[in-house]
Amino acid sequence: MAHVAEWKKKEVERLAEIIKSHPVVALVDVAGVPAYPLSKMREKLRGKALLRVSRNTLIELAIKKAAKELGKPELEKLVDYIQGGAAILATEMNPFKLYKLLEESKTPAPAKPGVPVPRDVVVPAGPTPLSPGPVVGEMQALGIPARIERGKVTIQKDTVVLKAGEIITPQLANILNKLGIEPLEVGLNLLAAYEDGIIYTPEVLAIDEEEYINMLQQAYMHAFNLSVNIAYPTAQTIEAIIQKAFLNAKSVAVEAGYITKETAGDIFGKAFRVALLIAQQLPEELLD
Amino acid sequence: MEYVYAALLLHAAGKEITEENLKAVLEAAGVTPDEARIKALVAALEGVNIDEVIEKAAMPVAVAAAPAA
Amino acid sequence: MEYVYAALLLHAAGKEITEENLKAVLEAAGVTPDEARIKALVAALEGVNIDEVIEKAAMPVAVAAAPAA
Amino acid sequence: MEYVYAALLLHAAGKEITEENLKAVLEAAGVTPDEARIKALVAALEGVNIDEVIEKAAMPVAVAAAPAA
Amino acid sequence: MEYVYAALLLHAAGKEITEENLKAVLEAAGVTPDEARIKALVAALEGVNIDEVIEKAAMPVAVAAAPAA
Amino acid sequence: MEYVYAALLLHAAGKEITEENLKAVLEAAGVTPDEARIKALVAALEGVNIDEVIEKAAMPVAVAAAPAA
Amino acid sequence: MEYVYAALLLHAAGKEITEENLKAVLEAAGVTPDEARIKALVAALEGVNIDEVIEKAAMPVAVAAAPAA
Repeated sequence: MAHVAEWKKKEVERLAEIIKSHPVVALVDVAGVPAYPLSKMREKLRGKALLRVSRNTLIELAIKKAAKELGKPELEKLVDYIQGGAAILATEMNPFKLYKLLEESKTPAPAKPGVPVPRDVVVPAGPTPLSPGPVVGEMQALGIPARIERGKVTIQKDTVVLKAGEIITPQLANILNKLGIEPLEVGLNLLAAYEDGIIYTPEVLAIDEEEYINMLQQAYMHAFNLSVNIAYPTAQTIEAIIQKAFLNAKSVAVEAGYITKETAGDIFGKAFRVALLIAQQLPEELLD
Repeated sequence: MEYVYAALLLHAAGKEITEENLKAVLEAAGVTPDEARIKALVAALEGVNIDEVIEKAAMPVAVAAAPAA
Repeated sequence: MEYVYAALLLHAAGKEITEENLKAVLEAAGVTPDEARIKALVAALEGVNIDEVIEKAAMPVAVAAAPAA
Repeated sequence: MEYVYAALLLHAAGKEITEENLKAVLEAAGVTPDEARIKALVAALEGVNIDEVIEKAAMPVAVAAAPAA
Repeated sequence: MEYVYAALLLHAAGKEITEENLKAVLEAAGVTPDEARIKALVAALEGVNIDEVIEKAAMPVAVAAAPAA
Repeated sequence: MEYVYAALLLHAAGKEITEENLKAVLEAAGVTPDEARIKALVAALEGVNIDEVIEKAAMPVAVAAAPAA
Repeated sequence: MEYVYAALLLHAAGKEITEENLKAVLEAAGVTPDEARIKALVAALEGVNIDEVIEKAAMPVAVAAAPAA
């Protein structure tokens, strides 16, 4: 590294030190994040993660250096994920939590031509602040059902103008900006994270919380069903167990037509309903 | 409703629902049977599947709030 | 269910539900009455208001067209 | 309901529901068994498939409209 | 379910649900009682108002569906 | 419910549900295991097909429509 | 499901659902814990009110009107 400038050496040194002193090291892409949102991000991360923006080449060198010095060859694979304007995000946070935090910290941003949208973009039905003009024709040309109503441009129904991943055209960017719809997101895009010999990619890190909730509920149901069905009482299930035993007894007694205080209503009720249903099928002159 | 109950009693007892049988049961219950109604009932019940009706009337006994799997 | 229909028949006919009355009705229906069941039935019906019970059973349950959200 | 519980206990224990067995269980529970009720219960349960009835009772009846999520 | 039926039998008979009473009833039903299960049941029933719980089960929840959001 | 969760965990892990295994799992979760409850659970699970039982709705969820009068 | 059962066990035991605790419980159940799955579970459950979630599961899905019988 003789030909490398002194400040670069120092920077690599510093980056490697950061990497070595944190269990979780992530690469994020800060390209296209303006200075203001970036400083807001830093604020959000303060105390939780250390963000260091640097040159991609220096980050690569620092990762390799840290991997060698730590004796962790898997860490070096992180360099494969360097792209855009990379930065190092070092933390103690579990990579899944880190990813969640980054996603939650993203803020909406105005449309820019040539950029793909992260999710479906909907132009909602209803009045817009726009006054009548050529904009109506421009919207209609893009398939947005616009009309003049009470002196304002009004959208007739919710319209999906872009699907997730589709690229914003200049015409659409113009309309979306006029409507004040912000289809983009500004924030730190996680490229990959390393912890304990494992590289986590965003596909792995994007967990579906809904699914976990469903699993929790299912697991609880299993426990509930097991407890009640085998009559193993717990504080949560003793009532259900008693009720089940009672209902079983009642059902059997009702089926057998064995009248007790508890079953008289059901048995007579059933007999009466049968009589009623039969009566309904009889000619009227037969009824009282 | 006496006539219907009488018919259902016969049915539950495994007896045919005929005019005589109905008459006998009703009289035993102290009801003076009306010939015309008995005839009409027997005629009307022809073609009614009583077992099916009973099935329909049988309702689950009670409800407990409980989770299914 | 014979016993229950017999009891309801008596009730509808305005007769008391006694052991003798039940026996008479059941016999008329061709059933050989089981003393024990008759006794048990009469005993169980003590204090039961049949009209009330029937009324409840007949109530057209406000059927739960469950509102879709 | 004591008599019914006693019957289900016998059934769950894999024992036959006979007059003697019922009597034994009820007495162990401190109940002086009533002959008529015991006889009536045994007679009433004849022809009832208890396992089936219980199974049916436990089945979550496909409920009326389930609310859309 | 034997243990639970035994407990409900005792309750219906107006007896306390104690380990001894459960044991006696289960034995009368020909079941060799498992100490641990008896203890667990008695412990679980502490503080439970059985009448209330049963009433809840018996009472048809006359509720119209609560729509899930 | 800890004991039931511990049993389900063992089952899902393909391990036998024995007293020792339950104890180990409960202790790892910071629970001081209660001998009686462990024994009761193991006894209650004997001969039970857990996969089947956990999917079986414990109770009738609800009852649909009743016939209008 | 092992991981979820383990989490519920910890919750029921009043312990926090952390990576270490999950690992300890899973290992006690003879499961070699998968780091990534544990991390994902802990992250997913962060901020989730488990009691609430469970309560919702326990609520009858759609209680339709029940017939008064």
